[in-house]
Amino acid sequence: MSVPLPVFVAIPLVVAFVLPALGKGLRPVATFLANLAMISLLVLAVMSFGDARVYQVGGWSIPLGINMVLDGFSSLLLLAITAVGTAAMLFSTRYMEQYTAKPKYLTLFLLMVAGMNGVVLSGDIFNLYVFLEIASIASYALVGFGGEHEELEASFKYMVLGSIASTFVLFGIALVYGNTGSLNMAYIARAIEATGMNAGLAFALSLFIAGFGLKAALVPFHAWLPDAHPSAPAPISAMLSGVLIKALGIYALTRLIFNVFGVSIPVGWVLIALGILSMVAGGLLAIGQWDFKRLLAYSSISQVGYVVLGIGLGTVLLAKGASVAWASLAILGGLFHLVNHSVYKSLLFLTSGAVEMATGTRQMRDLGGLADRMPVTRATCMVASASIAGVPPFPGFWSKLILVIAAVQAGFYWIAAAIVCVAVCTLIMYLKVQRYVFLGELPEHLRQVREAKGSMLVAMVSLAVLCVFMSLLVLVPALRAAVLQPAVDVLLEGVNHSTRLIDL
Amino acid sequence: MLYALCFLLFMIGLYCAVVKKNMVKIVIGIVVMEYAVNLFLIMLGYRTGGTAPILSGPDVDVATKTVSAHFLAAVVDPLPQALVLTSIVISLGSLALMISICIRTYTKYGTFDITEIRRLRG
Amino acid sequence: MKGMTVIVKTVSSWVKVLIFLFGIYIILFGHLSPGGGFAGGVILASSYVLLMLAFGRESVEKNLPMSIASRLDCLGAFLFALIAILGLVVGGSFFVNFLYQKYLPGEPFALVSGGTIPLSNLAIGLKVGASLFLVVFALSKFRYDSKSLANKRLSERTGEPKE
Amino acid sequence: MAIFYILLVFMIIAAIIAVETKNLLSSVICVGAIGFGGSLMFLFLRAPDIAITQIVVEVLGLIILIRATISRDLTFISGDREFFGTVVSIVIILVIFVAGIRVFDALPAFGVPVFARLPGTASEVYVSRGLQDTGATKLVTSVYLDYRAYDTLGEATVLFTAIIGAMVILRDKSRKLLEEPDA
Repeated sequence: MSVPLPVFVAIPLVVAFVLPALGKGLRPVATFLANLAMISLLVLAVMSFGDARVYQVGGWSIPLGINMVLDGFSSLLLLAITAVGTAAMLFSTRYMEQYTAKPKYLTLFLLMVAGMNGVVLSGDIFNLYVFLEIASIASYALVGFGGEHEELEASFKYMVLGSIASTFVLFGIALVYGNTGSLNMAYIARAIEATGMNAGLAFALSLFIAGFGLKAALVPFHAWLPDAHPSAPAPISAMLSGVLIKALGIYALTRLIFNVFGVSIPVGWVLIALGILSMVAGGLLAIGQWDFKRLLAYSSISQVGYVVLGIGLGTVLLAKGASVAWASLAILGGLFHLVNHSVYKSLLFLTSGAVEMATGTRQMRDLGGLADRMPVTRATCMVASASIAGVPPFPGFWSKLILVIAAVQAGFYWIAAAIVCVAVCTLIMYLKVQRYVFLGELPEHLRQVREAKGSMLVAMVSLAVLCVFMSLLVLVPALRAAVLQPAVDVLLEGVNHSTRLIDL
Repeated sequence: MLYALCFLLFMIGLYCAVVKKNMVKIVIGIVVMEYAVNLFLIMLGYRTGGTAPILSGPDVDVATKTVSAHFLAAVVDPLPQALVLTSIVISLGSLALMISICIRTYTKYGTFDITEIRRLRG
Repeated sequence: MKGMTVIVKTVSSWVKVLIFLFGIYIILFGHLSPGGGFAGGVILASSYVLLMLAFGRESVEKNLPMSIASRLDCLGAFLFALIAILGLVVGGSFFVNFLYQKYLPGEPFALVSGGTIPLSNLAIGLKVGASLFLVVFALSKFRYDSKSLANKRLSERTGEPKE
Repeated sequence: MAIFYILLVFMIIAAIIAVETKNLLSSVICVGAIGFGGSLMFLFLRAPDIAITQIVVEVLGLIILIRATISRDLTFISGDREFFGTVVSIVIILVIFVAGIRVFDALPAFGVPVFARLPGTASEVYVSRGLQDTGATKLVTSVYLDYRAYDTLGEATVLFTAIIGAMVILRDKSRKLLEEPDA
C-alpha cells in the first residue's frame, strides 16, 4: 500500500494542534500522543522507503498546484529525520521533566518535524520556503526554551541570522520566479535548461548558497551554531545537529544545485571551498573547547564540512564530464556521511544530555570518572565517539574512507590529505571527551551520580545499535543498492530527474 | 530602475541588521528587508495600466463561468499576490517571536545592547 | 493598569463592536472582495487589543481568558487542517475543494460559493484572531517588571540605589 | 509611473531615518511610515488585498514593536559594533549591491508581468480558469486557498508556531526541580 505523502506532514501537524488544548490533567496523554505520532511517522517512512512518486496536492495538475516528491534522496532524509526524531522524542519523555511547559515543548518539537518533512518532500520552491520557516521558527523557540541568559542570547543570535537567511532565500525565489515564471522545481529546471543561466539566475543561486549555507552553518556563516546548539535542551540539540542543519541546509542546497540549476564547475569549487573551510576551522576550534556540548557543536560544523565536500567533489567531477563512477563515489561518501553523522551526533548529544542531567554541569574540567557510575551512557558514548572519529569497524570510518578514495581517484591529493588531517583532529577531540568525562578520577561532588533511566536509556541504546549496524549499509552491496544508491542516482541524474518524475 | 530601488531598500535593511548593536534596531532591519522582498514580488506581477485580479460583474459570463478577454488582457499576476500574503504572515509571526526574545532578554540583562550581552564566548 | 479615562472607555466600548463586526464582514466576504481570513482575523484581534489598551489587562482577561484564547487558536488551526484532511477522505486528494467540485458549486458572486474557501477563511480568521490577541496580551505582561529592572540596572551602574 | 518612484524614494528615506536615528521610538515610527508607504504602493500596484493585509499587519506589528520600546531607559543606544567588523560588513554589503544591481536587467521591464511574456505559466491558467475551477471571484483567494492551499496551511502553521514559541519564551518560570527519582 502506498502512503499518501501529505500524511508525513499532516500527522505531526494535527497532533501539534491538539496538544496545547489538552488540560493539565492530560499531560501523560500528551506525551503518549507525541511519541505515538513520531513512531507512526517512522513506520510510515520505512514503509514508503524506496518508492519514487509525485503527489499533487489538491488534485491540481502540475504547474497549477503544489506537488510533493518522494524519491531516493528525500526518502533517505525522511528516514533519518523520523529515526532521530523518534529517539529524541523518547529521550525527552523523561529529560524534559526538568522544564515547565512540556506540552508546548512537544508541540514545537512536532512542528519542527513537520517542517523538516515538508522541506524534504516539497517539489515547489515557495512551498519549500514556507516549511523551512516552520522548522526554523520552531527551532528558534526551542533553542530559547530554557529561558535563561545564555539560551535567550543564543536564540536571538540564531533567530537574527536565520531570518536573514530566510529573507535571502525568499529573494532568490522571487528572482527565479521573475526569470522563469514558475515555482515548480521541474518547470524551473526545464526553463533554465532551455534559456541557460543569466545574471539574475546566477545571483539567485548565490543567494540560495548564502541562505542555505547559513542554515547549514558552513564556515563563513557558522557564527550562530556553537551558541545555539549547546543552549538548547539536549534532545533538541540532537535534532538540530543531527537532522535540522542537514534537512534545511544541505538537502535544500543540494536539491537546488543538482536537480534545478544544474551542476557547474564554479559552484562545485565554491562547495569544496566551503566544505574544507568548515572541516578545518570546525575541527581546530572544537579541540580547544571545554564545554562538552560546545565541543560537539563545533564538531558538527566540521562534520558537515565533510558532507559538503563530498557533494562538491561530485559536482566538480560531474560538471567536468569526468567518469560518472568517481562522481558517484564522492556523492555516495557525502550522503553516507550525512546519514552517519545524523545518527552518531544525535547520540552524542543525547549522552551529553544524560551526563548533564546526572551531574548538573557540562564543563569537562568538572567531570571525570563517570565510567563506573554511568556504564550504559559511557558505552553508547564510546560507540558514537569511535564512529565519529573513524575507528575502523564503525560507519564513520567507511564514509571517510570513501571520501578519501574519491578525492584520490579524482586527483585531488591535497583534499584527501585535508580529510585525513581533520580525521586525526576528530580523533583527538573525542579522546579528550572520553578522557575527561568518563575516565580519570571521580570528583568528590559526583559520588552520588546515577545512571540515566527508562526512556532515556532506550533512546540512547537504540541509536547506538543503529550506529553499529550502519556500516552494513555500505559493506553489503544489496543494502547499498537499496538504500544509498537511489539517493546518489537522483543527484547524478541532475536536472533531468525532476522533469522525468513529472512526466511519469 | 524601480527594481534597483527596491534592492536598495533590501540592502538598507541588511546593513541595519548586520551593523547595528541595538537589538530592536536589528529586528527593524530584518523587517525592512522583508518589506523590500514583498514589494519586489508584487512588482514582478504588475502590468502597466492593469486591473486588480478581482472579477466584477461585466467581466464574467455567469452561466458558463468564463472570463472576458478584456479582463484577461488587463489583469495583473495573482500568483505573487498570494505568495506575498503568505510571506507577510510569516514575517508577522517571526516579528512577534523576535520581539518576545528581545523583551525577555531585556528583563534578564537589562539592556538592548548586544555588545553587552556576551555570556557566550564566540 | 486601570485603563484610560471615561471618554476613552465609552468610545472604545462602542467602536470595539464596530471593529469586531467589520472583521467578521471581511472574513465572510474574503472570497469576493479584498480582505480574507487573515486580514479579518487581525482586525478581530485588534478590537480586543483596543479594549485592552482602554480598560487594562484585567478586564480583558475576564472577557476572554488566555486559556480560552489558546484553545480557540488550536481550534482554528485544527479546523483548517481538518478541511485539508476531509479533502483527502472525501475528494481523494489532500486539500481538494470537495465542496465546490462535488456538492455545492454555488453562483459566482454569491456568499455561498467557492466550496471550502469561505470555510477555510473562517478557520484562518479564528486562528489568526485568537493567536495575535494572545501574543499582544502575553507581551503586555512585561511592562512593570522591566521598569523595575531598568532601575535595578541603573542603580548597579551608578552604585547608589534609586528610590 | 511617477507615483511609484515617489513612494519608493519616500520608503527609502524613511528606512534610512529608521536605521540611523538615535531614538528607538522614532525609529519604530519610521518603520510604520515604510509600512504605510508600502501599503499605498501595493494599492497602486493593483493589489488591494495585500494593501489591506499590509495595513492591518502594520498596525499590529507597530503595537508589538512599540511594546519593546516603551518605558525603557536605554532607548538611546547609538553607534555601531566594533569598527573593523563594521567596515568589513559595509564593504561586503556594497559588493553585494554592486553585483546585484545588474541582475535586474535580465528581468522583463517593469510593467510586464512574467506570465504575459512567457506562455504556459500557471498564472495564465489561474486568471482564465480560476473562477471555473474554484468558484471564487477573487482570483488571489482562489490561488491562496485552493490551488496553493497547502502553502496556506504552512503559513497558518508558521503563525501558530511563532505564537506558541512566543508564549514559551515569555513564560515566567522555565525550570523546575526534578522530583527525586523513584529508586
